[in-house]
Amino acid sequence: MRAFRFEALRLPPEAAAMRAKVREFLRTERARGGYASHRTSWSTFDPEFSRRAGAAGFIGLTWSPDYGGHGRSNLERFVVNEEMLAAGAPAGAHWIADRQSGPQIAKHGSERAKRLILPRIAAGECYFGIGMSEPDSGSDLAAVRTRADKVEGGWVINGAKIWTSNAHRVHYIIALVRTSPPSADRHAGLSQLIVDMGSPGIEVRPILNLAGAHEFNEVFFKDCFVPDDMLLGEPGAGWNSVTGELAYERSGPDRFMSDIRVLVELIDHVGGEPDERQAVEIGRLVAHFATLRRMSTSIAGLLERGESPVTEAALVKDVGTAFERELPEVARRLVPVEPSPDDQGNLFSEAMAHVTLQAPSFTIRGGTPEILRGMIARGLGLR
Amino acid sequence: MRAFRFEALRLPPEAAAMRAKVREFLRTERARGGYASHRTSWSTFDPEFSRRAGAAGFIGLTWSPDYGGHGRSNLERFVVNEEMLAAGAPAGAHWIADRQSGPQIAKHGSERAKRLILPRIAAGECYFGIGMSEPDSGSDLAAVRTRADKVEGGWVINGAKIWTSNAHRVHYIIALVRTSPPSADRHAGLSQLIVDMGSPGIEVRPILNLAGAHEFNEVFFKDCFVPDDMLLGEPGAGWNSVTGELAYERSGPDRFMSDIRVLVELIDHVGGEPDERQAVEIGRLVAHFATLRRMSTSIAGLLERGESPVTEAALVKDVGTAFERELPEVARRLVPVEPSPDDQGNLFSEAMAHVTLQAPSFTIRGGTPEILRGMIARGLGLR
Amino acid sequence: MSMPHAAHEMSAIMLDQADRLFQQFITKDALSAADRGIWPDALWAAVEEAGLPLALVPEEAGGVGLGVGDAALLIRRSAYHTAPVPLAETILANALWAEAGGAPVAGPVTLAPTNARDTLTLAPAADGRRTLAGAAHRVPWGAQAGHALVLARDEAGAARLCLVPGGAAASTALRNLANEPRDTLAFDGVAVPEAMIRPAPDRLAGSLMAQGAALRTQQMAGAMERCLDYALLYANERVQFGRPIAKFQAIQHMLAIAAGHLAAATAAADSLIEAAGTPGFAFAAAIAKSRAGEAAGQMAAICHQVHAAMGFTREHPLHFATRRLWSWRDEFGAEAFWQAQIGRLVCANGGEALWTTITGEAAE
Amino acid sequence: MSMPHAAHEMSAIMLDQADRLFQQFITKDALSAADRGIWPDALWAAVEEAGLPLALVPEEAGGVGLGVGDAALLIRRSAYHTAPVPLAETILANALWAEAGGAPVAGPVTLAPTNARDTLTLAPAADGRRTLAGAAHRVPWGAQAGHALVLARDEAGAARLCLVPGGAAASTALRNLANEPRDTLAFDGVAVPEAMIRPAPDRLAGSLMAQGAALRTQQMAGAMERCLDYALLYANERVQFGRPIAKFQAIQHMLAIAAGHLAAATAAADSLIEAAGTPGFAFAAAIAKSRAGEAAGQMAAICHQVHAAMGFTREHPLHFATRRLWSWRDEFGAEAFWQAQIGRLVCANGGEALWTTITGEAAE
Repeated sequence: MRAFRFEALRLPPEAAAMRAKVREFLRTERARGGYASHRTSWSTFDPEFSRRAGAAGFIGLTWSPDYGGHGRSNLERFVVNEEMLAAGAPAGAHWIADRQSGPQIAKHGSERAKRLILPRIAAGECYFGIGMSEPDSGSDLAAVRTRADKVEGGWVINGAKIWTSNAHRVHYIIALVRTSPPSADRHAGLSQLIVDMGSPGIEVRPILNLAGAHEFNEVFFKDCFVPDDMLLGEPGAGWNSVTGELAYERSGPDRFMSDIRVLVELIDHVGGEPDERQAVEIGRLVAHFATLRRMSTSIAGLLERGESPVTEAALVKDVGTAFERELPEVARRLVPVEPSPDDQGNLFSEAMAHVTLQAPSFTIRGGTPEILRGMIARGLGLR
Repeated sequence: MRAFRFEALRLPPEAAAMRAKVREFLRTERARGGYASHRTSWSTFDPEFSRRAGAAGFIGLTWSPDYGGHGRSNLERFVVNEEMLAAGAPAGAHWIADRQSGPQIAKHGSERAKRLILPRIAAGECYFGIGMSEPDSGSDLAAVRTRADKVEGGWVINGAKIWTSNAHRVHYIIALVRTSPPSADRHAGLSQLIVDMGSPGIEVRPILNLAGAHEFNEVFFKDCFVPDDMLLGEPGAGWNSVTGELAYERSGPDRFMSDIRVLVELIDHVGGEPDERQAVEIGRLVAHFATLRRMSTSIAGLLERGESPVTEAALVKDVGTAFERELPEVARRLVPVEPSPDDQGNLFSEAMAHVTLQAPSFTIRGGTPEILRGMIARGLGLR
Repeated sequence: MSMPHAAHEMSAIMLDQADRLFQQFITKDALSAADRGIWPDALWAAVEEAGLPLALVPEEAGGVGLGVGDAALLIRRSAYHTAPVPLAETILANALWAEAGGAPVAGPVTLAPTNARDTLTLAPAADGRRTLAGAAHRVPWGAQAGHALVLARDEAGAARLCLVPGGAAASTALRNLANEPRDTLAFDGVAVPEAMIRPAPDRLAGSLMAQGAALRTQQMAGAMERCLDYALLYANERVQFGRPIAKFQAIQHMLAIAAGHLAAATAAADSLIEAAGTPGFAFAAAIAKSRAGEAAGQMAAICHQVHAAMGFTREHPLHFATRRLWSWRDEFGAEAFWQAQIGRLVCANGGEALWTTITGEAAE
Repeated sequence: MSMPHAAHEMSAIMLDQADRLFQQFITKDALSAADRGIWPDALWAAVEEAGLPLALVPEEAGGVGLGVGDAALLIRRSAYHTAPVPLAETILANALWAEAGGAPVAGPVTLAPTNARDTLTLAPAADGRRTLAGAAHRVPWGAQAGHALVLARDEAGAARLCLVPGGAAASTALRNLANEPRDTLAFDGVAVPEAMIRPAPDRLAGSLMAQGAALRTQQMAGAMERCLDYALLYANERVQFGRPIAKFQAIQHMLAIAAGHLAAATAAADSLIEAAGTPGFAFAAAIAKSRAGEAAGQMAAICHQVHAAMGFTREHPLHFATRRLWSWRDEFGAEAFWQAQIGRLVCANGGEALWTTITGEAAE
């Protein structure tokens, strides 16, 4: 086996400058009461925050200025992301558009799509959802049944998507649809379409999550028309761009920093003189966190160089998810707490309540452990 | 699902009496320097110890006095076993014969086999090994290729067994052999034969374990004759008795007490005033241990009533193995130790050295976690 | 339990009836309403009609006189159905009050204090009544219960049980993760007539912690069984990559591990039945609560993983069970609280005494 | 590492040569002999011939002048091959001694002390020499090494490095779990000429612990890679139930988890390369040793489980790697030792400072 390499990434000076800039922005945001870190995260949907982040130039960093971007490196983008996560910023409105949809459009979109959409994403005004899963497919994306039929000037979609985050409040979703009938190659005949959520023929039904919050949706399409220039890439090539997209999103710091505020609140709750148990266990969590960040930065460097470390990215997600899952479980062993959503003023208790109810979702998004481990096993030559 | 039941077992008064008796025996053994608990366990082969245990009446407890047994209940036998384990007694010479081979012979053996063998086992003078695995079968026992052909007055064995503990120093092994050719029913045509290790046509080759100790062996059979009355049960019915045997051995306290001396030495090493970390983690281990013992005693009660709790027994083994594996890993986090086989006088270091090198075997014997979890899954209706 | 065959039969019938009652009244709508803070009148009326709150009150004191084992199984079943009422607390409160010589009361009864940090005191008598001082946090259904059974120290340091009517103490609303009410009750100045004050039974050793831990252990065992049932059902029904996910080895292994946790929690809960009333009860409760609490977290995690996105919805009832597990494992002392007590005890006794502690000889 | 392209090429050639050397001399027989305490003469001669012990000594001081990154990879490769010699210790000792202004010596050089409990002191000078006091435990190849580089405090409390010839201190033999010599050296009364005493480089901050931890981290990353290689090979070759066990989902998942541990350990080891020579080195070593140590234990457990009985034999070479992992994770401070230091530091700084500690800004 070729050993994994997580070479040091020395962030360039412009990344340090960007870090200072985003920190100043976030400091101002917190000072103005824009958000409370222990209660928010990158999945908190806050259009006001996103608009200010866009205005300050923190969205669409890597895209060409021709499309409203800022022509910056992936490493500067990485720094902005990790600072947002570390600060618990409520970046949920623009996160998917910035991380995933925008880059896909920049790479595979038509000129009109790029001109129409990218500048608005970068301004923090235009949000995206993901339309991959279906009621009968789940992890098995190749089982997609929603279909788009070719018509004059575009495509007509019929079918349904499920688990689409924020479908009720985003402007677009990118839907994975079948554009030719199933064949022996299960992965052939799939395409990605940018669907304007204001189009006729779309119905959105909420799915409340276990905490009672409305994040997910079912999306039903009935003869929903999408113009030709909203197709991403070539018809039938959707599988490759979807799997590429997943690889890309897997190694980001959002894969192990979702609940990092629990660690921050834990440290403050424990105070400056931890007992041996608290010191050892907090030290262990910090060692895990520091190492994950190291892995993630290395991969950012590889991506910047144009490499595509698929197995390493899946490893970051798998190891990162385990860390996210374990963090609140360790925390509750170090400090007695009966988490309550109503425990105003006890930041640790509130953070624990929030995270305990969110934790089941950590293993779902971006590929279940089963899928990820299967990918890793393939990378190891086991399948 | 029907919930598992681990009903309370109130041990009968005769079990308490037996407990007092075996404790007294073990106290005497230790006082005379018969063994050092932190270095020995139920897999330590010590014929002298076994002879004295036999003479004191602690082997073959449940068998009829007609065959040298003591006509006691399974619960008394259970108490003797757990006391031996708790004391770290070197019971490895007679353990398999007492736990597994003897009961099989008592149940399925011929009159001559019973008269010939059982009294000697009970006396602590006759030891057994298990001949199930083969080089190409491993966990897949149905893949057995060693074959026994019918001849006048008996059977002739050809083939090889592997991983037979103590084959070089036991008197008999019970070999699982193919007595009719493979058919559609993979489990048909297998039989169990009691093989006298003094017979011509047997070659034993040592397999050193990773600590360099000689415990395992390969056993080669070349035209090895076994008389008819050394067949266990009916020809071809071997599969059922083997799987029954495995179920029987799975719930015993030897499945979670192999390294319990580490916990004892850890407690002594920590001393009477543990810090918070030591108190919490030792408390956790004790809670696990106490619960496992509870599960195991309940099953002993069910077995005594003639029930056959196969899934529950597999659960005890699976949960028990996890405990055995975890124990030294937790211990080394509580007390700094660099385990060394030479660290005379530091009982904790010596115990840790012994157990760290033995630990990989905990998951092997009695069925790997894969096999066990498959059995449990079957019990849960998943396959 | 070693119980006569006939009693075992009777108990099976009684449990069966209770099961049907729970099934009938604990509908998804009822659970959702309770989640929004609405008291389930119909359920509680049926529970009271069936005499369940008096399960452990002796027949001669007007109760049902169930054995400890049957009451434990009843509580487990109520938790299996995620009954959104303080039935476990009421059964225990009525039993303790009856044991102290009091007459059982109707309606839900809660308990205070429920954690090791709160201490309540009872001022000396004046005018045939005494006043309480101190606050109790996280009192189950503190504001909604008809009564609270309060353990307080009197001026001599003796533990007393006081039966205080609902509403007597000022309450501040709080919920646990399952949205079960866990209110703060401020008892300062609450007057209690002498008739409502009784010496606490010695076996409490001045604390409700071990008794409360035992309740939560039984409840966790019940709710864990429900979680596993949901997961087995889902695994056999949900098809991915062309076959039920139950056929995937990874899912089978996860569920086998979950079954191990259920088995351990059940064994731990069962052990409390025989320990009831013995000097070893507090130690057994420490073992059981900490072992079951650890198992509860693992069970919830595995079952959510098996259910994937489906289990993360409000629609699927899994969360009624898992949110309770996440709450109950922390109540009446989380794992670390009890483990520290166990650890200190066994360390004080030394390594060689470990075994007799495990066999129960040391505690007797 | 950010290194010029050409240097990267050269390093690849050098590593490749070392790899071949290790492959040639570290045969199974050589490993078995070393396991029985026999010093591998031929291997060491070849190692010395190739200049490997002087890897980190600058060229102008007569060494090879490798970069820290190359030396780290070299040590990782030696551990991949489970080289039964103190090459890592010798590389470090020579580098430190050269840095302190000393001339490199031939032969294996060990280090003392190797744990936080041992303290060695240096008495005031007399007759142009000083005497050492104190004992060092678990000194790698303490009795067999040609020299020991000893860190001792002088009468003013300053840290000094002393190069002491082998045999000067009385030794007591002990082995770790891999049967590597870990001897006790009693330095009391050992005389050291002034010329063999030099001020310890400031960057040691008076301790060899962080440097030693860094060595063991590199070694663990190398040996973990070997373990995983063995397991992948075995899984693809071993047939059970009619197909290679690599095709079973449970095996695939175990090995994927193992790969995650290797990835984490490798990232931790790589992080030490850039931290070398910076003020953040000790903190980075604490992170890396504890993270890699945890991964090492998991890796050993998983690979043994995949190998089942076969991996439990002396015959299969897996144990040469796993016994080293079990030993190395405890040496120069086990996980808990370093974690406690990390934990105390981040708690003292408060929650909001955590992030700048992680990004490395706090330490610089």
